[in-house]
Amino acid sequence: MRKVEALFRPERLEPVMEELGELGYPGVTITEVKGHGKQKGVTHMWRGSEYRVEFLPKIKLEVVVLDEDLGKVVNAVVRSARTGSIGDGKIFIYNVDDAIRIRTGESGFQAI
Amino acid sequence: MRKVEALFRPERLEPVMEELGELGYPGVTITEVKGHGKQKGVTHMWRGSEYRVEFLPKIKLEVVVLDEDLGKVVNAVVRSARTGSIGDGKIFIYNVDDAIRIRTGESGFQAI
Amino acid sequence: MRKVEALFRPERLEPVMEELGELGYPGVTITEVKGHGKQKGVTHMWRGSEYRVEFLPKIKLEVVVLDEDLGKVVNAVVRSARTGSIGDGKIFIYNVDDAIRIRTGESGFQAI
Amino acid sequence: MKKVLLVVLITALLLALFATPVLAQGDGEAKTPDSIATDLDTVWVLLAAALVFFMQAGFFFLEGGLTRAKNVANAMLKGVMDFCLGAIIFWMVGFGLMFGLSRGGFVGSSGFFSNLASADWNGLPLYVFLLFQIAFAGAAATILAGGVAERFKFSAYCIATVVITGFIYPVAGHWIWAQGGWLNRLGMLDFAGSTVVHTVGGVCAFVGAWMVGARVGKYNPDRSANAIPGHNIPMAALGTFILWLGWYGFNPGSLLKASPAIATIAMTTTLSAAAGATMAMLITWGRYGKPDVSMSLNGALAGLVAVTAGCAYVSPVSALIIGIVAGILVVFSVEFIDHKVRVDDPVGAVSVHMVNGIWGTIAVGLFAQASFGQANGVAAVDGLFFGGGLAQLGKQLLGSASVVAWVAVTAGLMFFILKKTIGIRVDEEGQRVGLDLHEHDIEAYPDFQPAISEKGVS
Amino acid sequence: MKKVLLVVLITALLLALFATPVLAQGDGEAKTPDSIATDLDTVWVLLAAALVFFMQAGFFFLEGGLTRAKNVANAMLKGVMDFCLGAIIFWMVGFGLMFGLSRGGFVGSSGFFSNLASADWNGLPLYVFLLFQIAFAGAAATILAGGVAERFKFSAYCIATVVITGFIYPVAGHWIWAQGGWLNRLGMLDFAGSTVVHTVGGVCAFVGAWMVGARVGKYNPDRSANAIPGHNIPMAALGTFILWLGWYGFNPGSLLKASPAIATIAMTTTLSAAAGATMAMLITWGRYGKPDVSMSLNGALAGLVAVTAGCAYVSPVSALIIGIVAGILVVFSVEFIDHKVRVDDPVGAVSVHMVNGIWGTIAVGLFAQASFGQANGVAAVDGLFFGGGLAQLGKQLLGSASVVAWVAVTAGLMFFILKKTIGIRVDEEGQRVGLDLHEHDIEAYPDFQPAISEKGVS
Amino acid sequence: MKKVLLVVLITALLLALFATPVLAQGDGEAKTPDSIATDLDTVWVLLAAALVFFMQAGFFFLEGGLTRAKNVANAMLKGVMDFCLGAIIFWMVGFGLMFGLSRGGFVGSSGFFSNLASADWNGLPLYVFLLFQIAFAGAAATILAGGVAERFKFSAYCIATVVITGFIYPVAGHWIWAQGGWLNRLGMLDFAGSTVVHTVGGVCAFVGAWMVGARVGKYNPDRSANAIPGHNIPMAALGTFILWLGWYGFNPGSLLKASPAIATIAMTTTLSAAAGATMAMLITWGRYGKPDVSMSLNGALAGLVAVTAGCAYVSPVSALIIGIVAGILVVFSVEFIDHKVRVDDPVGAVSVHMVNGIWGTIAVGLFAQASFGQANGVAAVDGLFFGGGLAQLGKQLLGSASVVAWVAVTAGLMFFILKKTIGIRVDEEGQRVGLDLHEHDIEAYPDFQPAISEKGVS
Ligand SMILES: Nc1ncnc2c1ncn2[C@@H]1O[C@H](COP(=O)(O)OP(=O)(O)O)[C@@H](O)[C@H]1O
Ligand SMILES: Nc1ncnc2c1ncn2[C@@H]1O[C@H](COP(=O)(O)OP(=O)(O)O)[C@@H](O)[C@H]1O
Ligand SMILES: Nc1ncnc2c1ncn2[C@@H]1O[C@H](COP(=O)(O)OP(=O)(O)O)[C@@H](O)[C@H]1O
Repeated sequence: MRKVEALFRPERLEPVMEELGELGYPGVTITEVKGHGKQKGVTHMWRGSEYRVEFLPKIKLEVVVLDEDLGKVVNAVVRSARTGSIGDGKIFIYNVDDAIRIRTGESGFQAI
Repeated sequence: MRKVEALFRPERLEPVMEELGELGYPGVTITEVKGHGKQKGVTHMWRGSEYRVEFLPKIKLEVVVLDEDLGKVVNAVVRSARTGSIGDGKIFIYNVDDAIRIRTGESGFQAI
Repeated sequence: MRKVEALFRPERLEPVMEELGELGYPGVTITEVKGHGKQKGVTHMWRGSEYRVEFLPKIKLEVVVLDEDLGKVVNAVVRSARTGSIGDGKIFIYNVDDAIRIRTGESGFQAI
Repeated sequence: MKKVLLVVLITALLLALFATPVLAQGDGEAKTPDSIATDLDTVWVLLAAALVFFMQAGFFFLEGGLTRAKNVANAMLKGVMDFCLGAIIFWMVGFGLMFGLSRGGFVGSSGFFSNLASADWNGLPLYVFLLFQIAFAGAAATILAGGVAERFKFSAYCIATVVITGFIYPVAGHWIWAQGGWLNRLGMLDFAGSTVVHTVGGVCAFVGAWMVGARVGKYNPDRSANAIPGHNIPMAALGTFILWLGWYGFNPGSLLKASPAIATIAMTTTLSAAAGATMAMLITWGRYGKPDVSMSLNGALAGLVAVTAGCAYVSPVSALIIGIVAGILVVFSVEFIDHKVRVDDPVGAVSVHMVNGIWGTIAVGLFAQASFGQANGVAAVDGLFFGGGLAQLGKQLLGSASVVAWVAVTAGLMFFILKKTIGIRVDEEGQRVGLDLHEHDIEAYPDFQPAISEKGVS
Repeated sequence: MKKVLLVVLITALLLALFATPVLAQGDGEAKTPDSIATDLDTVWVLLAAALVFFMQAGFFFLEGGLTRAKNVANAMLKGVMDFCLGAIIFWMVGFGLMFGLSRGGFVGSSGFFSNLASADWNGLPLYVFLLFQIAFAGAAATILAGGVAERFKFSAYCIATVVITGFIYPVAGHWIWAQGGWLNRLGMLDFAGSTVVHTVGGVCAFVGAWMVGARVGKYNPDRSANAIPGHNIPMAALGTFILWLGWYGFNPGSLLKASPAIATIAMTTTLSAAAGATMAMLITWGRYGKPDVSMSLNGALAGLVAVTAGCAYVSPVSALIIGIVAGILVVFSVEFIDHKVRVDDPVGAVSVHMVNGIWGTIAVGLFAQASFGQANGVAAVDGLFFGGGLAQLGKQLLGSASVVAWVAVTAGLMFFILKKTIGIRVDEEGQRVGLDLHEHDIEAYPDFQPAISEKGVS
Repeated sequence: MKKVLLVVLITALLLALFATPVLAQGDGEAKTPDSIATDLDTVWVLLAAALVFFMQAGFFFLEGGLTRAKNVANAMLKGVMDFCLGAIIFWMVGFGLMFGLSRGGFVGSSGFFSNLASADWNGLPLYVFLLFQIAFAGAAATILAGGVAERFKFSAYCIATVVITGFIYPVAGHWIWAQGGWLNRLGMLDFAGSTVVHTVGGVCAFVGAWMVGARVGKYNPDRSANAIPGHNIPMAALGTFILWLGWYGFNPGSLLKASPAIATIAMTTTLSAAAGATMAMLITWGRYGKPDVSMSLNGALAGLVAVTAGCAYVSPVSALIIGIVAGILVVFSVEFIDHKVRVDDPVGAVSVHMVNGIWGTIAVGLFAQASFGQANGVAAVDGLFFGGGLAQLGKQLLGSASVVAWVAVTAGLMFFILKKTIGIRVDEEGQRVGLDLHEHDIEAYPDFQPAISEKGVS
């Protein structure tokens, strides 16, 4: 099992969820995070003084998948989250040792 | 060392913490996340129009444990987070390469 | 590739970011989390009744780095996040199987 | 659509051709001092009524601010609807029971469903008096809201509101404020309603809070109390100031006419409120180590409630003392009710309105001064501390006790019947998700991320 | 700096030595009943104007609360600036067009840029009347804000405000409220402005909302509507109560003098509002399963708007019925406009102000009673239900239809020109990030973490 | 418990039997024009005082909205307590110092602790005048709160409030507003307090902000300023409108009687405020690229402050110009103080109240017109632009400079002593966690998740 952890623009959440839904991977967890990367934050004005917001809001989407589905899921996310401009974000892949479904206690691939 | 990452209903946080406390594992980190899985979101009404909230609030609890304690901790969470209905959530287990305690610089199992 | 996941005091975010910036690792993701550890929460008063807040706010900072940079980054975080009192937090290191840059589709070390 | 419009237009044009326009008539009658005095009283009482009306918003903001985010929309709707239902019911029946022809000093019996083009109540236009009284009835009813906050069924709340404004409150009011009311005839004094409004509302809140039970999570198995902090302090502060503002209608407006006396009344009102807040702040500073914000707000309100009965009978210095006592009382009362009585009163409604309503009523028997009453054109009575002996104090105690008893019994019965029929308590699961979603299917703040609380998401 | 101060001080001292101080003159003239009556009317109308002024805050809080957090600072500034621009423009030209010497009953032609030390308008000091009218013009203009919320360009909004308060509103107002206005002479009755203020504002909102198009995400390709919940229910509730409070200036203040009639007017106003909220609550309870908070708020406002035309002509019972109908109308109208007409009106401005403005105007033709009008010193007319036949109803329909037509055409033209020139719509990206950042480079709530919404961060 | 009740009941019953009820006496005296005029003046000034009282809520909402969430409960309590403490102290000593028998034109010496059943101040009931003045003293004191927001110790703030309302403000007020005050006798004109209230409060804020030092994080080592955005724009907008509403009591109420003049005064007030907001919006639009919300709010207040001195002496057109200048001044002043003077004034209190208080005072010397003053029954003086030469301007400059000097010295001394004794600054750690937790052990918004800010959690 692998965890796909995707960081992308909040406004791409809807298309990403649609693509994942089509793949039959509706089991996802999302977190509101802030990111900083090549994209450098923005400058606002408050009463005549400038201030920088270095961190921009991103969505972190985590979905644990079976190894064989990894490619499909990654491609789906890349496709649907991309806008082409700096700040589109990253996907990181981790190994998952085990998974347990709390409701039933099932573990391993059955839990996903 | 392993990381136990549990996703469960917010209202189960209290019992989960109690169980973990009894195991002597009070070092935990929690994050407010939103999830979507078999449990499908709810429909609300706003001024005569329906709208769906697809993502439901969940708690993500992370606790890094020594390998030998893994079973106990997982069992404790499963026991205390379960309600038996859809949406109870999942536990994922990851391998942790290393841990460092910032305060002291200690690393490895001493840092946990 | 490794993921450095650091949990530390919110007020240390600025120094941590400065140190990381100097190392040339501006690609980071931060999340507001709550933690509980040796540091035990605080007691407040509301209209004559005490109540405990068990979870204290922490920052989770995640940065995926190349293996060779791991030491530098960890040291930088330890240095800049430390205050010396209980509650300074932990750093956990995970292995990352792969990374993909959404904007370009590049993967592996090029994506970082 | 088009055709209809055409027909309408043509008809209208035809009509217009033959119509004799009825223009507004200038009121040709010459102004006399008396007619102007009536006009002035009307303006004054109308504006006072508007200020008292606005207190509703103060009440629901105070309640909302001192309770949790998940119940705030419910607090809003309760505050809106108790006024709306109360206004209609009080106009229909409450007013008649309260100010109608007295039956044995116990209840009024005329003046229901007023629908006259022009009527008069003791020289004041009837409708401005009625409106002022509607706003008072709304205030008495809405005090309940805070006491039973975060767990009372909305349907039962609506019914309770109707019963309070339509029956419980008007009867108590009749006793004290109607010409022939038995306490009125006895000489009990409650100028602007420490008893009539605040004790009535406060006892309702106490009985209601007790019968509905504490909020889930308020008391531990070992009977110790948990604090459940309010979610929005600025909201509570604004609510308090709206209430205070409204009191400038509530107290001086109760004179029901324009006169220099309203100045004195407003002065005593202000000093008592200021003293109440100051004392509450100082005492919490001493007891808890830091000056407590929500208690200081309660302190101001305690001072206002306490001076309400006596504002026209006491001197500024006495008002200050009444407020000081009120500020002390409210802090200890909140703690006492929370920890000893173990009735869960999220916003301190009982301590502010019942305890200080009673205190204020008693205070008249202690601090009244004939010179002040006389100068203000109201009853000239000396209290215990000004050589009047125990006479007035006795009447005040009797009046307060009678009203407490009346409300405790009738409200108790009402809540009991409601409990046995439609139920009054939102179940544990409903309280957990919050009354906003459970009772109204609404999220009050959908764009903000809730904080993780100890018990899960708050 | 020091030197300047020194020079100033010395000069001043010298001046002071030789100066003949001009002290405030006591107004030695004896008070007469007439002069006092004028003083009283001035106080009353001034305070009424202040209450109506404060309705601006009610409007922008209602709009802000019922829309999303990312647009709330924009809602605030719209509400502030439409009053500020409106006040200046209305003083400059609007007032003259509305109340100046009538040109053919269609438009006024004098009284621009009033700058007199002392002037008089029908026995009332000119400036208090002008101020009252400024506040009304502001209300008419700001109704637009809610209808076009969350997508209208701020620059275009400012211009629209100027055109409405400087031209569209005053002309319609002239027809009905000016001595020589053609609808006034015809005998059409609109006591406090169901047509003049609310229909005008509501039609502007309707045309504006239609021409600017729906918010991004409001309608799906299959033409079904998405709900876009408001971000702050307490804010909307407070806004509603501020509006209601303001109505106690709006309606009784429109008599423009102190008299017992203001009591009756305030009474009908209250009952209609209470009935409107109650009905909206009951109907949503029936239709949606739970009593709906924001609709109940709208219900109160619907009742207020509907009784505005008739408040001085109808009985309390009739007012209750008018409010009941208003409460029903508003719920179905919101649904109808949302789902059938498919004009995106985030706060229900069209349903509250246009639909109920029309209903209220018609209601005069149905419920007016000569006895009430006479007692209140205004027009003594009987409506259809009180034996007056269709005459008045026809006039009301004509008046309402004419104003709807006038505003639809002029506002339509205005929005069309704006659209073709500077543009009226914030583009998709601007709406996504929110008007606060896009139009004003500000975050309204930077210290709170936004919730993740379905569409990403809200 | 039961027994006590029984005894009480029996005693009361016995008492009741023998009691001679003292009923309220009807005021049998016939109404005369003079008595009605007094009644009317009382009503008017009382309602004006209530509006000015409510400005407190405007102040604390404005401050709270323009600062960070972690300090908002502190802002609330400061605003509540400065009124409460101020009311008590001003009643005790401030009023006597301000309006008592003048000692050499410098300070009053009678009228302390007023406790009379009925008293009179120049034909007005004493207590309504006193109440109006209490509300003014509260306003003067609370201006400080905004300037020193987010870092001032609460204990020191309470003491400062007492000193300002009990000494600094009344003395300055005596000079200008007391019969025998030296500036009053000289003919300096400050109708409603641009100097007395706003300059005094503004200078206190300036000196306080300077002496307490900037907030942690406000200035960088290179002396450049960081922006620290406010946390709640709707809160600030409502605060501004509450203030504006209050100004309809503040300015016209300062006439202290009902007369057509209050209409003119309200008119000039409105136009200046509208012009101030409009200009601030336009200038920020030009300078920063987008119309700035919080500056536009400040602009309205700047216009209000500036017209306060002259509202009864100037024409509407002049008021518009005064407001335009105020709107310009406030923007540049905020920038100047932030970037050049480097005094950290989180809400612009100095720019709004001190700078525009001075500007408004000077403006009287420029724009006063004898015709307006006369029509309003106040001083008939022509300013520089209306042929009056430099005489009045000199007096205005002298008056403004004297008060600035007085307050700078006394407030400076006060802050200095406080600093050396109990301390005035919350330390770095306290500021980091926020004054709510540090000073009051309270979280203002515990149910909302704070946003992560650059500097960690805000
Ligand atoms: N090395 C990294 N570790 C963790 N998160 C990262 C890393 N690099 C980028 N991110 C996340 O991805 C987001 C987008 O990255 P950025 O460099 O701005 O744009 P792009 O991915 O288009 O090059 C960042 O805001 C941050 O949240
Ligand atoms: N494959 C997955 N990857 C990541 N998170 C998941 C996955 N499946 C489920 N979750 C998380 O677990 C929560 C509960 O899952 P759900 O399928 O609704 O119920 P259950 O666990 O009872 O079958 C989801 O809301 C989501 O947060
Ligand atoms: N075993 C663990 N697993 C996950 N998070 C942990 C663990 N131990 C500590 N943490 C996180 O680190 C934070 C600080 O830890 P704590 O024990 O309080 O202090 P210290 O690190 O100084 O010993 C906690 O609040 C929690 O967020």
